[in-house]
Amino acid sequence: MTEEAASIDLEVLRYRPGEQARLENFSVVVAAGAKVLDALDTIWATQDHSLMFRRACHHSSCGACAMRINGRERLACITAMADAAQEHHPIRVEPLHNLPVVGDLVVDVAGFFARMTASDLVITRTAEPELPVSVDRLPPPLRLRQVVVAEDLGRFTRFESCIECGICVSVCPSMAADDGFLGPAALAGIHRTREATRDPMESAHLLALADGDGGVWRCHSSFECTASCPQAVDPAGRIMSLRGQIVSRRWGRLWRR
Amino acid sequence: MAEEMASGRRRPTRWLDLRGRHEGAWAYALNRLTGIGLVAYLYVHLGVLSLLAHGPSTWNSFLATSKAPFFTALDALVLLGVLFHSLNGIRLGLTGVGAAVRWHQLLLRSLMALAVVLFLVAGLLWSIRG
Amino acid sequence: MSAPHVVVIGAGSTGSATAHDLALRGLRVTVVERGEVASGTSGRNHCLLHSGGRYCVTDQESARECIAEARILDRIMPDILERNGGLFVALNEPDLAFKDRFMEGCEVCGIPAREIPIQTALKMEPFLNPAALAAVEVPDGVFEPFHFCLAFLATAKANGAVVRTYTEVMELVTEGRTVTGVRVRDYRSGVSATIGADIVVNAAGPWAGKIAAMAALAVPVTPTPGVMVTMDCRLNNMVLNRLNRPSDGDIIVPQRATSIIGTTSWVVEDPDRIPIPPQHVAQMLASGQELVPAVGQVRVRATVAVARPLVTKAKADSRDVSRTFECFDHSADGLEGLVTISGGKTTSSRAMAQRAADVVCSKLAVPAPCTTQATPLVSYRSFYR
Amino acid sequence: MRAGFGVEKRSTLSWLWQAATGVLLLPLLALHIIANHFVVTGGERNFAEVASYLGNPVIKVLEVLFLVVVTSHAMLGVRSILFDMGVPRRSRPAVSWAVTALGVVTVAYGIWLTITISR
Repeated sequence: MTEEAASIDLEVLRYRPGEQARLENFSVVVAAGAKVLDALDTIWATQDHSLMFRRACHHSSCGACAMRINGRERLACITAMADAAQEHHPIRVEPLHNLPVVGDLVVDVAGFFARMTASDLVITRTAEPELPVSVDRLPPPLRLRQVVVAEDLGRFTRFESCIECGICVSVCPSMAADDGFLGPAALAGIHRTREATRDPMESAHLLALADGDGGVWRCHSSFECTASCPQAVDPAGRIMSLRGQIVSRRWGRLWRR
Repeated sequence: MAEEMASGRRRPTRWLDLRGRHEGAWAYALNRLTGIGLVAYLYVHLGVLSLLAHGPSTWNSFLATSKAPFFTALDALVLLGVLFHSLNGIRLGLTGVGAAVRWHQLLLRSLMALAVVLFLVAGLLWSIRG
Repeated sequence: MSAPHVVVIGAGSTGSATAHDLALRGLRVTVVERGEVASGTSGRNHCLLHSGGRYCVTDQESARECIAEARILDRIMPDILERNGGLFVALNEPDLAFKDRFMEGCEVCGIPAREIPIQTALKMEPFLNPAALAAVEVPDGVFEPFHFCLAFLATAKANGAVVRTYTEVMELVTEGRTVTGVRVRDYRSGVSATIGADIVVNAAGPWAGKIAAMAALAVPVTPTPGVMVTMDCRLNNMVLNRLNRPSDGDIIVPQRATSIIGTTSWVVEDPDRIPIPPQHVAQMLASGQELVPAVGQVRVRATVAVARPLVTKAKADSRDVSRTFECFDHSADGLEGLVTISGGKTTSSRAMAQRAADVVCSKLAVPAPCTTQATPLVSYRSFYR
Repeated sequence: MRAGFGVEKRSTLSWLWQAATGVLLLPLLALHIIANHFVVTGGERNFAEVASYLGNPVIKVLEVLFLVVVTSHAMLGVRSILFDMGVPRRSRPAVSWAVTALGVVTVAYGIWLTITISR
């Protein structure tokens, strides 16, 4: 690949409530190494201020720019234009599924955030004895060094890996079908909160929520959330783990009766 | 479509849209399709068995027609559906209570391989049984 | 009589905090923002919650402001901060020579700083350059800029403020020599409308000059971009700084699963179009490796260039411009009803908001005092409702 | 009540039932298929063979058990799909009743058929 800037074509879903959705074509000159979000920023700045899309941090920690790129849910800020252009021509950019579209690529995350609130997930927590998420991505020699970190880190805190981007909500087949479903992120949040909380009432309430009508039993085990999560949160694994906790608790109750 | 986008209303058939999805979603959709197919087959099967209530001659003459290749193909299809649905069900049951979650992909692939083997064995038995 | 109405232009950290402050004082507030919350400079932030250590030698006014504000933010938004502290690390003799001045500066500014044995530092930061000579710990922290702004705005909304995103200011509406509102284009509906205001607060960051220009005014705000390089994994627990005067590529801020190396500094005309100079990226990676050699072994996840709104004083070199903020009441320029608040950094945005709201309230003869330093913010999640 | 997400669980036991019937189906279905279609000449039992097969009381019990289990698994599955297809929450009890009724009718018919044939 050259260092030269190149012109790349995109088709972006344009939509306003009450109107027909359509794909609009844009050609944009971006630098080598540019991300899809850079291209949208450039379109916005040079061609069309009415293009609506969410963006903030541009480095994958805020979760605002989750969208479907070539039919797959991704964070636009870390999806390379060059890669996306090789997959599909022109690069297709659409909003997330399973959330109301406010305009163009912007989805209304109110219902999603309400679910996250129900999960009681606080974004800061005590650090675990390894640096989260990055652990799988570290090259092996660095991972060895990581073991040392295990000692004496009780005082450190970490932001949760979950950036509340909504990708798991968009890919989830159960979410597509059932709007009472809490969804992968919130259920993973419940699992996380239960790991962290020392309040037995809180813990019991959250397990009851996970066992409720909108809870873990609505999941159909497609594992799409885990496969698509940009932050390696593993919502499906956490949902399954919650099921295990629920089943063992019920089993225990059965015999105590 | 526009109205659906604005309301974020769920599309009940979206689980069938597998573009960009991973194998787990394929397994989910196939599980559902085979499930629907097998329920339909259950009633067809029960309907056919009602011929038994009409006495030996009705049943035995039906048996003669059921040897046609069309019915054999249908049987093979049902067997494929049964194998997929039950072996995938093993995966769902295991992962669904928190077991083998980490190996769910390997599990799926192994079980699918087993389904193919069982299907071939069944075919072999079928053909040598005469 | 209903409360005066203030329009705040910009939903970055300054505008968000200003809206919160004004709403808390009982004013009616409307925030207009042309994109998403924090879609400009504030979002593309280095995420550093300054203890003030970075400025304790070169700019003690800033340093004092930082430590005071960091402590306030710790009280009002504890849930969305990582308070893991920061290390200032000496890698060579000149760094080591700077240490005494640094410790003295911290003491003068009231920043708790203590030197820790290098072995301890390496235990806390296993990827730190093992050849480091000395390490000083200060109470730096990390925030996530999007949630930072959302939390201020969510609280403002809870107190009655209206936030209109995807709504761009096209012109300032004036009657004689008084700004009486803004003409906006709402991109959701495609409709243009006028929003009346008793006072308009220009909190447009590096775009403040463009807003002021709508009223044929000039504000001394210079868009000064910096480049940040985000690595594909997190290599540090705490903020890692070079123990020396602030310069290019001397700080690595951890953020969730990443580490962000920053930053450079130059000046541009148009903050909407900032090319990323490849040599700046190379420079970040090179100096990042001096602090954390492992930087050379992991991939880059993202590179970002974004314009800071620096309030220029007489000096020319952008690095020497003061990091503190200014609030301009344009009645001094002969135009009533417009206040510009600019400069500063995210850590100081609450203090900036207090200054702007003080100016607004004194102009409107609203006696309410600022209470933001003691008012915990509501959850950022309640912004979207 | 937080953000409107309740903890009521009208349908949460259904997953466990689905799994339990699924597990039971594995041996029962294998028996049913092998006994009726693989160990038999020609792949189908003629009328006399069917009658004698079902005349065995153990087989009769197992086949009826199979019928009950397969029907409940099927009805739970149908109900789950209907729920996913957007049956509103307040209509769900009606759907549950409907599939239960269908299941009962199906099983009753099957038992009647079994008795009729083996008589």
